[in-house]
Amino acid sequence: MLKYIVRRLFMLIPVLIGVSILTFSLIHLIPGDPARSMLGDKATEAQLESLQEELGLNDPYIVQYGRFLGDIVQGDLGTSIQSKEDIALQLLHKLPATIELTIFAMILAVVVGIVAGVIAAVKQYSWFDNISMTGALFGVSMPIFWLGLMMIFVFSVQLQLLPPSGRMSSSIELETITNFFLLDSILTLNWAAFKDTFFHLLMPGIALGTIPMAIIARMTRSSMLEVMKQDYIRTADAKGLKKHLVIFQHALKNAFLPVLTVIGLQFGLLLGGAVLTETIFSWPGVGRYVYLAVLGRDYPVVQSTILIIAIIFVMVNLLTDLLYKYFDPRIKYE
Amino acid sequence: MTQDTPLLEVKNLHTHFFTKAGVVKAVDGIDFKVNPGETLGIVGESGSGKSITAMSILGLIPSPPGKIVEGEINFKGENLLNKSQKQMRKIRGPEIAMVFQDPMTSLNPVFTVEKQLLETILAHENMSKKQAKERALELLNLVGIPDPENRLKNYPHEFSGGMRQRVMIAIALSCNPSLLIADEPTTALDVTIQAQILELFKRMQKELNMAIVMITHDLGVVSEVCDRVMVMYAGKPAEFSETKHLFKKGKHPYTLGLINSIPKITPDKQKLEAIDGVPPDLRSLPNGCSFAPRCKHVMDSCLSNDPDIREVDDDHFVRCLLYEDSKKAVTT
Amino acid sequence: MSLQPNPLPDPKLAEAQETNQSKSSSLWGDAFSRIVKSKTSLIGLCIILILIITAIFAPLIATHSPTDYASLTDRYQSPSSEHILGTDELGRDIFSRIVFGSRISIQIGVIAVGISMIIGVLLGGIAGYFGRWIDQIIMRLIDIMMAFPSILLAIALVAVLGPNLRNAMIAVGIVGIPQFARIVRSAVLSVKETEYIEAARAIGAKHGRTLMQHVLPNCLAPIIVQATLSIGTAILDAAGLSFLGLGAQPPKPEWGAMLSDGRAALQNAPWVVAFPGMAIFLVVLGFNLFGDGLRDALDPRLKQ
Amino acid sequence: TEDAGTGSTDDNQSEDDSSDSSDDSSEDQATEDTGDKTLVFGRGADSIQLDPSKVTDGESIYVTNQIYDTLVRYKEENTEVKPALAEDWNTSEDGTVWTFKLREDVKFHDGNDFTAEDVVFNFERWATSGEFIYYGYMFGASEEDLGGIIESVEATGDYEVTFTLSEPNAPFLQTLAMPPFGIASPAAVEEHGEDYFKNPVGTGPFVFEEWVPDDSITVTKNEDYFGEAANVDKVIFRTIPDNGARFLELQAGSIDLMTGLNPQDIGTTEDDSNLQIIRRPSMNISYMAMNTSKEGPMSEKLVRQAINLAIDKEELLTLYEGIGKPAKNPIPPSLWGYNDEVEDYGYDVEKAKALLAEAGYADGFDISLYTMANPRPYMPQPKVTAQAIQQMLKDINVNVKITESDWDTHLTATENAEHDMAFLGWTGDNGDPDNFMYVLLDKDNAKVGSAGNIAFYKNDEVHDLLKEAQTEMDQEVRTELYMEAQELIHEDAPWFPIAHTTPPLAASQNVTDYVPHPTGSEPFNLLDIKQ
Amino acid sequence: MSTLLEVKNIKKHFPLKSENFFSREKPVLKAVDGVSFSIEAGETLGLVGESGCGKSTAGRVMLKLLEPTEGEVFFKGENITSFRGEQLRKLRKDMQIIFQDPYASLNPRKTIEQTITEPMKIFNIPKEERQKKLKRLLDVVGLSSYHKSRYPHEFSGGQRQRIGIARSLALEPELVICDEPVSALDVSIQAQVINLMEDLQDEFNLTYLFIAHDLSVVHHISDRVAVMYLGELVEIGEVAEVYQNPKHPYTQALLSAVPEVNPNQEKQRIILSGDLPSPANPPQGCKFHTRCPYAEEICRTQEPKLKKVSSDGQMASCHFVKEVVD
Ligand SMILES: Nc1ncnc2c1ncn2[C@@H]1O[C@H](COP(=O)(O)OP(=O)(O)OP(=O)(O)O)[C@@H](O)[C@H]1O
Ligand SMILES: Nc1ncnc2c1ncn2[C@@H]1O[C@H](COP(=O)(O)OP(=O)(O)OP(=O)(O)O)[C@@H](O)[C@H]1O
Ligand SMILES: [Mg+2]
Ligand SMILES: [Mg+2]
Ligand code: NI
Repeated sequence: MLKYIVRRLFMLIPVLIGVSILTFSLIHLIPGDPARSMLGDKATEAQLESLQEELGLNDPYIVQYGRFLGDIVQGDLGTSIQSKEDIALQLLHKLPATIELTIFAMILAVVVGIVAGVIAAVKQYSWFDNISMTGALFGVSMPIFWLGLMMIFVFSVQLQLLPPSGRMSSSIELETITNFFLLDSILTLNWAAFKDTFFHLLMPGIALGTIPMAIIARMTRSSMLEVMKQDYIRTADAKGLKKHLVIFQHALKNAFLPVLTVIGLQFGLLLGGAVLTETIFSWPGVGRYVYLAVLGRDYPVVQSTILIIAIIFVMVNLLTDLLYKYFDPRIKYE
Repeated sequence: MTQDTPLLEVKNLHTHFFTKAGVVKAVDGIDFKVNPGETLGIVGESGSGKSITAMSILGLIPSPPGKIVEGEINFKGENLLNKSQKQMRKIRGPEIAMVFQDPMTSLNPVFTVEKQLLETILAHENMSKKQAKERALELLNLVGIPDPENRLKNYPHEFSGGMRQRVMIAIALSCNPSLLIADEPTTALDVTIQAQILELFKRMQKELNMAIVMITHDLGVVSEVCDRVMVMYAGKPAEFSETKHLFKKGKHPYTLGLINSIPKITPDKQKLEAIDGVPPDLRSLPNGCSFAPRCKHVMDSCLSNDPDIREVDDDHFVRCLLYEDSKKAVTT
Repeated sequence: MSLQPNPLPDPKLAEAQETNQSKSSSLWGDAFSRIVKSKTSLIGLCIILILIITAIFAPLIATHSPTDYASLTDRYQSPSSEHILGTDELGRDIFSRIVFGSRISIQIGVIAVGISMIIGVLLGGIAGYFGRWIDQIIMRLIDIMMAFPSILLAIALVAVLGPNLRNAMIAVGIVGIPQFARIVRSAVLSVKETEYIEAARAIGAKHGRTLMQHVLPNCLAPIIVQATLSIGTAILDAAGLSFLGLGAQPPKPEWGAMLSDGRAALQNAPWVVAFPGMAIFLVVLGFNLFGDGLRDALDPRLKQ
Repeated sequence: TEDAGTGSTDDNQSEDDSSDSSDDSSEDQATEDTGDKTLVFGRGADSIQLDPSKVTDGESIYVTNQIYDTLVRYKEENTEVKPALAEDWNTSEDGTVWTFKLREDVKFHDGNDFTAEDVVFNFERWATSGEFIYYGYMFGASEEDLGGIIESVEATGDYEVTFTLSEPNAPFLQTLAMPPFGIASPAAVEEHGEDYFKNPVGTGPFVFEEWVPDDSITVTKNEDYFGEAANVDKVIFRTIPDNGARFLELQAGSIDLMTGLNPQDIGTTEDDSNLQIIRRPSMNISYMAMNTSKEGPMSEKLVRQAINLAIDKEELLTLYEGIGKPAKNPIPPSLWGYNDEVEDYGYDVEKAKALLAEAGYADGFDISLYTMANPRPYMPQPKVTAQAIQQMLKDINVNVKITESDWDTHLTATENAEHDMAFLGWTGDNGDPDNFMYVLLDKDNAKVGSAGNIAFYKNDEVHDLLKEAQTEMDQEVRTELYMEAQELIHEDAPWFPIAHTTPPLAASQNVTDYVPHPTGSEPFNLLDIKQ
Repeated sequence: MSTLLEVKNIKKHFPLKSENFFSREKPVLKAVDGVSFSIEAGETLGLVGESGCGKSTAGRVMLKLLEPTEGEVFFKGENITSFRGEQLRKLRKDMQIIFQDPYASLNPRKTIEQTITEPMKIFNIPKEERQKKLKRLLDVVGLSSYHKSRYPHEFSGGQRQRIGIARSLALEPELVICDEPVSALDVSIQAQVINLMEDLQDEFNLTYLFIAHDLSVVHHISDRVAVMYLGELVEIGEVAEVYQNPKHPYTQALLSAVPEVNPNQEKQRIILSGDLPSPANPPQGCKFHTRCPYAEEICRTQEPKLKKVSSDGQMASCHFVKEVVD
């Protein structure tokens, strides 16, 4: 297994290089001179030159790319043009917020999605099946930014139940250790903070989790139905096993495999969807960071952030891949 | 019939599938009995309802769309159709066990053989895990799997087809069922492996004295292992008789057609006698005898009258108008 | 020819049996009849038709100008008989804007999916059919593209190309390529392995003929399903981009942009946000329903 | 000195007020386990830098106003000055030499004593590089002459500073009270170098604690403040870009005070018994600048006039929901020197068309309009306003393409003259017309890259008038000069002036003693909050 | 009789996905590993063996649908091993194939007419003649002309197999390789197709290579039979000879394993132990030794050669069969 992991990591290298080339090239896709585009039409030559110098745009591409890669490998993601801040440092601050949100959304999506999917499959054509699958279909068609706004309207404006933005109320004191607030509040046994953070997470989490939830529910259902048709389920039934054993052991374990792949892919959707969700809920995470950078034409930030997100996504996919292998004994890894 | 209390008695069984495209009468009026210790063969072409008959007995008809619309399945004197799913789960395994056609897909790929064996034993027998494991080893030995100690830890994909079928049989035997239903247990296997498995079946039957229902489309298999045979056509029995008798004195045109359309390894080659046409669509069976459109001896009455099954000889039943006059009709 | 025609099967009998089967003989005809029978995909089809009709007859359906306000004093009017869905932050009629917005949605769907489909099918087809190193190269490229969350990649592309509707469509189109390429590739791979392709080779058909006559037509079903579903996704993604101000620019009545502009008044005039969002939702739902239906209808496993 | 005296009475008075309220709160506090009083201030955009001398945006100033002190400060409700770091001051007869006597009990937040040398350090820092925009605006610095009118700043004693000006400067004292000229700790500036802007150290009533970009900035009470120590222990500036969301947070009680209220939410606020509307006195203007430096239609006076004629200002002002009055001059009417004689162009499409035709643009043209995405105090709905103008200009065949950017980018873009037309506004910093006219419309400030004059309007006649008004100490003469300049500017029409607003703030009822200052921001030491 | 097709020592090795990323040696699956035989014009050669032993692969190599890894293929005495492109296409006219799976071997998007006439189109046969031929072919395989505008999914398995046969006959080939043409069919239908194929052979003077795993079918239709095991030929000879008097222990076991439709006759069974080894990792020496009841030391180390074992051309590869020299 270890050998396999090492090999898989090894195989990631070309992908990561490709990813870095693509992000690197982004800046060169800008029609005309990127420095000019960042500074605007009337920038003085001196300003232009200094920015070009700063970005190293005068060197040959290969040299530029080499430097780009070298910097990244050393953990140097450059500095933001707008805020002059070190991007790596800023990301360190913002990533936990996004990851916390994403994981929360994912847990929500996985738990609800799988449970709904399994029940719907087991009771195919029942009212639960119909309702949950209609819901899932609605879910995959949902513009999450709209859903987010409508939730704010209902739960914050009308019912005044949930906070409309941010990660935590300003009145709450929380000693941050990991910057994952939920985790921190547990670590410091700060229940007020836990409750507050949780309520803040709820709406953005649901908004972000809706589409994956719907997709996972649909996938689980169809995968379950497929598996339930299989001969080995018939065998399990013919052996006289208890129904719950048949469903939750024999069927679910097999049905889970394709769902697992989907879960991995959904992480990408979440990381992307975070841009919209974080914008709507003023969530101080990476998504909003990229968004503001895009608006501010802060290309180094856009570049680095997207690269980091892509790397995270690649790693998540690797992880699901490994899990897949772990769950499926048919695949050998030596 | 010679014995008084049959182990299994299926009476006028009708299993239909209510699909969007129409009602599929997969099993449409079947009667048969299985006596303790006897092997009954069910043969017929693909789609004739063999598997559905077996599944009906075990109460495994997928519902919807399937439904047993009529009939009785008496097992040890009790009608299985009156049992709840929960009760049925107690019968499957210790009373009636089943071996399926395709050993490649019939074992759960994500569990070890050990788990799949043990869970059956533990589900029905009052045993400790250790005892169950001993029993599992015993069973694997019985079905002829070498080095069972180590093989238990393997996953199904690490076994060959023949080995898997042996494991399937071990699972089926694990709770000493009094009836074993084997649905084309050798069809997916190569001839040499098939021979191994058939040999195993014969041995099991001798050693354990259980009744077997052997479903197959291979008349060769039937002639080798079965005491009695039921030939099915389009969801209905066509002929039912003692095996040797059937091959010698088969009466139904379909049975005869089947026997004659199989090439035989005999020095003198003859042209095969094929049965014309194709099996009917079960959603819209012709009026009258469902075999009539393909029958060489078709008469006008065949197109309108659906014959009853009749006993034409001792313990020999035929469902054909040609034999309308022989002996008495079996009441249904 | 001296041989008597083989006596089997009796043509009349065969005829009788075949009349039981549905009359339409082509697969597409079959699929169509199956779709029409499915209630949900019919709903999807209706939504799509309504969308198309709305787009075509927008000037006739709309009650007001989609881009011009009559008077700024009409701002944020709640739905009434004059403005059936109310008015927005400039006093424009929301209904009319949504009606005209349907044109933009169709445009997005067609152009963006067109881009993904043409490039994706080409890449996937080539990779699948020729295999070997071509496949390797193309699939690694696709892998690299797939390493980026698609919306994020689209945002980045728009960021460098410049925020406007055209670029948003291009970006959404580009990020949709991998999906198509992968689907087409796997379809080609599985079709390539079938015996009828081998048969085509056995009768001496050349590459071009095999690819065009045998391989691609049999890959059409997944492509069409994917295209239908992609239109929904494309509309959703483009609306997202516009919502972020990276897509359609004012005064274009793009639904996502409308929604974004209405945010300020969420508390006082929720209809400005609610209706465009509903429009997006319904249209995407339509394509998803129809796509689902198509997939089921074209699923070879469901045949027979 | 008299000013200082009145200043202190003011102080006393407000001290009474605040002690009342703090009595109230101390009772409540007894039951609270944390005695900390925190004010959460919600706003639409984050600060750009916390080095006030480097920025021009109100969001940065809001925060630096808490951290820094200037030599003199404005009084609470108007732009008269009162002592701050300087206790006393006098000026030479010709107005070119100013001597300030400094307080001796002041400490920087980093613990260092505040002395005259520190003042010199700050002014020298500003005067030796082109990076300090406000310094340039206010003291007429240019690339050639980085120091501008300030010839020298000397420490003439441990606690005495003397400024020597190259020419008299009428608004000089007012100017020194502007937040950008907050005195920073030299030690901190040197220590942090490039990064100083995110580690600000001043002498003000609050100490900088933390900045989470795009989210929040926290400052805490300076216990050793030489002036009146703050009533609240902590102020958190939270960035909530969306006006609606921010308002919801206020309603939910998670923020106490907010700027950028959507005009349509004013009614809701008034109806809510937990909330109050606080109106900031008007000293601002919003305008649409036309980039006269760009070749093409905008360089033509006739075209600019036509645009002024083609926009129905009255209609446009409905977008201000009653908080705005139409503007016709570059300075607000509340300021002295306002020329009411100037007659606005009015709304006349036909005439506009005629002018366009005369300029050779009968068929119209395409043009860009840059707008910020976030609402500003002087412009509550920039994007909508832009669209309204877009439609109005369609009537004269002018096809407007709107480019919307966030605040920061918008500023950079307009400073860099990327736009044809652009929205912007100004809130007076010091109550002097010079602070509007010179900063916004003088050719000295039409430098690409750091322009305050984003119309890039260069009229030598206007320049001369403004320059003269700067050096003239007599207010009546200055009034005359400004009046004349307004006439000229009106004629040249580099702007389409839009409105002067009384920007509303919304606050929880618990917030007391909050007196918004006309300049747009104020220190929060007097303000209190009931728990 | 003349030799129509001859293969000499053909091998087909499929590269396997390397388990080890870094390893140099590429593992291969030896699907066919040195097979030589010839087919005489007008005869039917049956090719039997268990699943995976390389029957289909051998057939495809002969047709040059697969490139042999090694060995040579002669058609009418001409070495066609190196034929490519146009040359190969010309050859297709004379050699055709019928597939096992009647469902997968017809393009579901083409009507029967299109399927059957396509080969003729490719060889530029004029339209009228195509139509004429189509009618005749439909006739010959027992389909009616109204079937021609239908799609494959509207036919039963047996009918589809007829369509496949019609397609393969469209170019009037001399050799037809039948890859298990009846295995997927029901017994009753199977007989129909076998009869049809026999008739067609007479009618068109065809030569068949008939691949099957059903020994009785092969017995019925073939003149000679070849038995394969793990990619190698273990026995070949006249049908009557081989079935009556099998020489190779594998052939013997295979024949004894066939369940016979004759309940009276008790057979002496040879039950082979164990399973078929994987062709990716075949045993050393005689490939059959792992299952052979007579295996001895020599079998484990030395690979037996195919040798003549009876005077009328029967050949087998076993150390313990006596070679007959004539
Ligand atoms: N779930 C189902 N829905 C509809 N029809 C079904 C279903 N299951 C089986 N059938 C139909 O019932 C008929 C009998 O099927 P069954 O599986 O019993 O045939 P069989 O005799 O076992 O054939 P085979 O030899 O192919 O296994 C077939 O025509 C089949 O199409
Ligand atoms: N394209 C291929 N790539 C890799 N391996 C292959 C390929 N085609 C066949 N094989 C392998 O070669 C071996 C021989 O296959 P082949 O199809 O010739 O067997 P067969 O005798 O026809 O079996 P069956 O009776 O199942 O049709 C098998 O192990 C098979 O898995
Ligand atoms: Mg069956
Ligand atoms: Mg084969
Ligand atoms: Ni002839």
